[in-house]
Amino acid sequence: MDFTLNQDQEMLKTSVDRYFADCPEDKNPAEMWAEFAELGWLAMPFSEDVGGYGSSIIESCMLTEAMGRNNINSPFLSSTLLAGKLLESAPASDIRESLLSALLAGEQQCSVALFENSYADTLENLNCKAEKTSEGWTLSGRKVLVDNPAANSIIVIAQTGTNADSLNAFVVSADHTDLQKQILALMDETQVQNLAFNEVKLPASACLFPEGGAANALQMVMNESIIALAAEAQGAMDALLKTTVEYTRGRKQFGVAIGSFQALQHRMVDMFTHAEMTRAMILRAQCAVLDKDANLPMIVAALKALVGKKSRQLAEEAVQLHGGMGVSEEMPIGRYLRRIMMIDASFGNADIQRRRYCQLRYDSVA
Amino acid sequence: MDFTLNQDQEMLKTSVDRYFADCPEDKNPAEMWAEFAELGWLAMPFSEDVGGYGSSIIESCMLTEAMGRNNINSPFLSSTLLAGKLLESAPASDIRESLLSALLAGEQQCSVALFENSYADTLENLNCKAEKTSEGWTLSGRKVLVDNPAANSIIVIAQTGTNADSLNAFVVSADHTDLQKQILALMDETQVQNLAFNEVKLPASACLFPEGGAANALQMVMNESIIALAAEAQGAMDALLKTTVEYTRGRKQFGVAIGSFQALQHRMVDMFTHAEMTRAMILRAQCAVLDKDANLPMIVAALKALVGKKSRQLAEEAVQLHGGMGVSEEMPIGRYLRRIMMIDASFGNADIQRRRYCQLRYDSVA
Amino acid sequence: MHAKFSPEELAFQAEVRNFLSTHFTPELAARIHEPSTFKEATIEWQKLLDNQGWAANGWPVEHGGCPWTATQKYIYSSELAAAGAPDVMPMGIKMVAPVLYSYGSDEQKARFLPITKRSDIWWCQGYSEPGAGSDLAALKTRAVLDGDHYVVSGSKIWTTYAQYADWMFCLVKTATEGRAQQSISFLLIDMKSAGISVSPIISIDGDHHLNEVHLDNVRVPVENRIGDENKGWEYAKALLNYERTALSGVAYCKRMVRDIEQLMQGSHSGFGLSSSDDIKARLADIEIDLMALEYLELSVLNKLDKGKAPGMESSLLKLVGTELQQALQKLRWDVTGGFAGVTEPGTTGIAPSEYLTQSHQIRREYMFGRAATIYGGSNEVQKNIIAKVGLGL
Amino acid sequence: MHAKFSPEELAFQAEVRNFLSTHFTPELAARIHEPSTFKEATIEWQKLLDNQGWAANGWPVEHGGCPWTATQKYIYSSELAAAGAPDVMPMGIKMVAPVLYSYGSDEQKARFLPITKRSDIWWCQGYSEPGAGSDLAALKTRAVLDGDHYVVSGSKIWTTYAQYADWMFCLVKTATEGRAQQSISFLLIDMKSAGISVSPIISIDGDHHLNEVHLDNVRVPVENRIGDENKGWEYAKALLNYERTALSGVAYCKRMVRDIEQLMQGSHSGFGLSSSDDIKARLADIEIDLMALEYLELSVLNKLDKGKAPGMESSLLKLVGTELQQALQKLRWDVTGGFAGVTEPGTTGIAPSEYLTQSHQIRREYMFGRAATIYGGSNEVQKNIIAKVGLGL
Repeated sequence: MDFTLNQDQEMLKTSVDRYFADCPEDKNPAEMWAEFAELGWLAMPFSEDVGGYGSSIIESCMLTEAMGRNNINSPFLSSTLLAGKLLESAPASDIRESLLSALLAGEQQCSVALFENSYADTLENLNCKAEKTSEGWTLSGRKVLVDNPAANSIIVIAQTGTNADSLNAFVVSADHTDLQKQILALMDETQVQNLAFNEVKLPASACLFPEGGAANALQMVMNESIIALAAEAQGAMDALLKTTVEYTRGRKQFGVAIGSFQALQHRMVDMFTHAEMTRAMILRAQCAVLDKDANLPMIVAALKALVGKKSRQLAEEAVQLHGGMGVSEEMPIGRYLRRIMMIDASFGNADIQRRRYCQLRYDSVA
Repeated sequence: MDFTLNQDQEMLKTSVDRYFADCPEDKNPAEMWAEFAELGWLAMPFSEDVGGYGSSIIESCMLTEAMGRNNINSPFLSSTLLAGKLLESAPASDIRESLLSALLAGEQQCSVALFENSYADTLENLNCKAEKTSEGWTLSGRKVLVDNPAANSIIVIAQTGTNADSLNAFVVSADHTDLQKQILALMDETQVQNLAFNEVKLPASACLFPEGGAANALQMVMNESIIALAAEAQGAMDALLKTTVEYTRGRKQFGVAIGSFQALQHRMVDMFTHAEMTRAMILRAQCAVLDKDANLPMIVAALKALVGKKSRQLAEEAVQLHGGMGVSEEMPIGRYLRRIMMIDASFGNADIQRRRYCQLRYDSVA
Repeated sequence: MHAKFSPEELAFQAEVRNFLSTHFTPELAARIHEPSTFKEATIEWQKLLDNQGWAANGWPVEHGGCPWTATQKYIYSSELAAAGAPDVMPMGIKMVAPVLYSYGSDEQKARFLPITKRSDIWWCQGYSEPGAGSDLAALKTRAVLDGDHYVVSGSKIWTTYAQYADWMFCLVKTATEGRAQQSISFLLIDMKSAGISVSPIISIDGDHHLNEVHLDNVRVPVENRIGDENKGWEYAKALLNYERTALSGVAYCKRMVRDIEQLMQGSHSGFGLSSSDDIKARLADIEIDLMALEYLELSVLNKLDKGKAPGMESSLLKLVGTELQQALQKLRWDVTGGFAGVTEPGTTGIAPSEYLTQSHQIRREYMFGRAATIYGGSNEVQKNIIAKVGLGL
Repeated sequence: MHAKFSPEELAFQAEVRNFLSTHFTPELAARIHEPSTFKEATIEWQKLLDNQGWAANGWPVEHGGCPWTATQKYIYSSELAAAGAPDVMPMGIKMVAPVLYSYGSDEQKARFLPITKRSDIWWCQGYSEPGAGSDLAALKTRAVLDGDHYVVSGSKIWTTYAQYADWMFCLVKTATEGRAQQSISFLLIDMKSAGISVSPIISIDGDHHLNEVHLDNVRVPVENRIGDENKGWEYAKALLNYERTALSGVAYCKRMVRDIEQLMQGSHSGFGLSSSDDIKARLADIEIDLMALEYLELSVLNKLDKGKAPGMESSLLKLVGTELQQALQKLRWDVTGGFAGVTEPGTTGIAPSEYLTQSHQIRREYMFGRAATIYGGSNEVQKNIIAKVGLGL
């Protein structure tokens, strides 16, 4: 058991934290993406085989945590950690190599189209269909809440049959002419899109897992992405706690700083406890990845449930303790709250995750 | 809408409150029972037809609430409100009239044997069997947690067939030679007994509902008994809140009364809120009885769930705010907590009641 | 003791329902919800209520109020909320009017009460200031007498709908010494006066409800002062209690419960009511609390009918009511599976439409609903009041 | 970064497991649980641990402690709890011993450490007094110097197992002026001294764990004072922090989770795990918190291994750990459907036996478990510490 960072990780952490602390909220996204590429961050999580640096979930979480702390939106999670790592886990193919090299160089972005009804969907209830034809594949169905409409390519998850391992992944160019799109703005100032596939024709090469195994690969990259997402929420929680403590120390009411009221102090201690508990659970999930723990899916469900619940409680308390300032846009409290709510919703919220945890944990027992 | 007591009720309340406030905790049970009879309380809830005074759920709750407030155990609920009222709701018969007259006069006590596995049982899963024979009935099965081993007669709830209305009620004398008994002491200083019936023979007259209808009658008296039990919990909650406020006002730490700490004040406000919410819900359930509201079963499930949850939270907070005194028997805090826990458990605890509420409330919807 | 409505009460309920079904049309409801038509549609709706004699129902009968029992008031507000119809904007009819008819001069009553009742003027409330939220004693806006005018300078904050307001009722400091509570006066200020500027505060739902109002040497005629100089705090306090009793929101909560049931039956939420005991349990916990709160409110109303004044019960109703509102706003947001996070749904209709049509309302009520435990005296202040008055601590 | 155990750590785990399976017999466990044999069986168990070299594992190696890493300590206490084996009674080995080896004289060390390690004497702790719970500065027990003795008078309360104790370590006032914290000394008192009487305090589980110890002009040799006069507060404070790190109780919580799973699978509870999402959700909420708490504790241990001192982290572990313990004690009580309320099961066996056999333990741990958030510095005091030290408030 050893929870310390190695020297490279310590150094990376320092530069990541500095970069995002200095990054203005309204920074041009293309410029930021180019800087990520320049700093090597877009290649970092990939194996050296494909031109990456072979870093782990620890380094990925450093980035997302710093983004969360500084309230910065970026397609790093959806394009690099989810789509990129899914591509990497596919067997060698021309489309895989060319897309990966464009992603690692920061020349393109990619996104995974997963959900069909809402974020509450699970891999078991996906209905989007891919039919094999003589020329390739025909894709039919609907995808909703697909991250990052600026992505150049979309990896669509679809059923090719009826058995458990018939799920597969298909690369579709974002400018495919038969693709119907509906772009939605979300309250955390990101955009997503809904996509309709009405017998969209794809070449045979669009299929990423010709020999099967997409479901397992997807589950693994989803697990790691959820951990990175939790780290983003952690960053937001830490920022909210810090600003709340500072605000209550400065804000006076009835002649004294409201931070000196014991009832408010104890509530801030509860906020602190929430943040320390989620931090410990992220550590647990990271170790489960690094140690190849077979219980990873259960731990990730527990993590997402815990982070969803605690981060929202913490954010709501931050609003309350800021009083009128908390419900106005004069301070960034509301931005953090909205982002935390969208993080909770993504990949299934705390209720859904707890149910998943219960299935994995108790259904074999009872 | 009118929530005021009439003059008779106001007068009764005054005398009931005075009686129990003056009643020593270790008062001889037989003596107390004789005084109840003398004061007319054992006849009060019954119709004038059977020699009672025709009072309502309001008057019954005045008694149980005062008992709860003063931590006094009595078979009033199990013998008068549950067994007695079940007898009253049966059609005329010799056994009904003779038992009722003995109960109203305070000469005997009676108890209903309902549960078979634990308090979590529902009327739908009872298995105790009563078979009709040429001489009468043969009773087989087990009953657990039957109130008041001092009762002279036991009304056993048993299945006579397989359809929904095949439940019936049978009077068994407590000294029936074939009855096996196991007397259990409970932590609230009451006793209950488990009973085994191994082909116990009963005369035909033992059956209280020869034409059926026992299940409905039982459900109705259980509903009213649960409301009276909730009122007992209310009394205990009020007493616990009162003693906690007094204790924290007097108890000094770090040089000041701990009742002046804002964090503790806000927690006592939560206790107060719990007590006011349960009081309002008891009022709602009482009105539902008086107004013959068809939703009574759902309201009673909600009431029992609410009272179980809030009274236990309140009692646990009372222990905590009393510090070391709260976990010792130097003060009656622990007695109240134990009684509140047994009240929660009886007739199914807050979890079970909430599930019943959900069934009654949503199952037709979804 | 009984909770049933009398035949007269049932008849009144039918009358209210009938009025709502004929006058509160879906078209009017949509215009009230839409920010660009909100003001004119709200005034139109309040005039309809006034034509019926109900707009100022809480006023004394001699000024045009209704001789309703507490039960009737309960029926009225329950029916309004059940129909999704808003009550009147509180600032005029519910907040300044009681001060006017209780403490105003005959001239002031004659001048302001009728036009307030008819919704011919829109009021805003100038209490809070930057740096003085729930603590009104810390006010800094000064009013200095200059002949027959006060010259008022300072800032008011969190002023709801000041951007629409014709008049503001306002607490100002008129003395520099003595206890803070004995140095405040209650002024009515014409929003068109020179020196007033209004800057918007965007709230966390992204909408513009709130404002900061700057007063720079604004001249206010002395005749616009209500009651005596330096007694404004007393007048305002009487009114604060009123504000709180109106806040338990049981009927609004019931409407959210219905919304949630409908959303959970949708095919898209992943929270089917029939299949998931855990989500049913979450909803049931709130509903059960709500059942209790409803009777807590009814028993307070019952006491009012018997002539007893509401004490810290109004704090209790506000505390519990706002917490339940927020719990329901949260659950309703949750069961949309993320769709209530959509702020702009784009054009083509690929997404499940049943969520997108409600998304704006669900998100906005959750977000701005966070303010319910802050304004009207924060819930922490309510707890302090209950600890002091209710528990004697 | 990794959480896996090294081969050496796995070997150590196997060693502990093996020791427990051979030495902590069901017969010994039963005698420890039975009040009439509790004391002798506990001493027997501690002597077995001491023979193995583990009883005083936290002590410096030169006094007989183990050179364990934090991970080994974690493994050791996890395995003990998983086997249901009690750790040593804390008062001697864990509470007074660190004061002795840190601040005691060579004579005191030689006299007390070996017999404490061998469990030849039973200690009790005399800190709390009537009227001074978490606030040690308010102590009133006086020790007045008379030649080479202190004459001690006063009362100590909540003294765990004083009825069994041979010696008491005790905080007493040795000065009447100056700050309370600079007027307290740390004394060791022989419980057989004239003037000591012990009266039982029955706790809410109905058992006798606690006592009030009355001291009436008890003569205590000056050589039994630890360290300097009036510095006892300092010595005791260092020890309080230690007490708290031992309180998160993750392994105990895990054992309760297993109990609950078994109880819920019983046919009698009405809470079948398979059928009820709502009860699964209640258990899952606690278990998920427990998963986080386990790593919170591990990361504190990891820091200790790296030579960093624990700060307010020990308060945090105590706070969260005791709350989870209580939540599990409550759930475990609940799933027995009332049977855990049985104090005396009578003779014949009509009732479902699987509940009755565990009823005593389930009830007692719930009841006496309420004290976990009170002793060792109440959770309110822990929150004050975290607010001050952790948040700078």
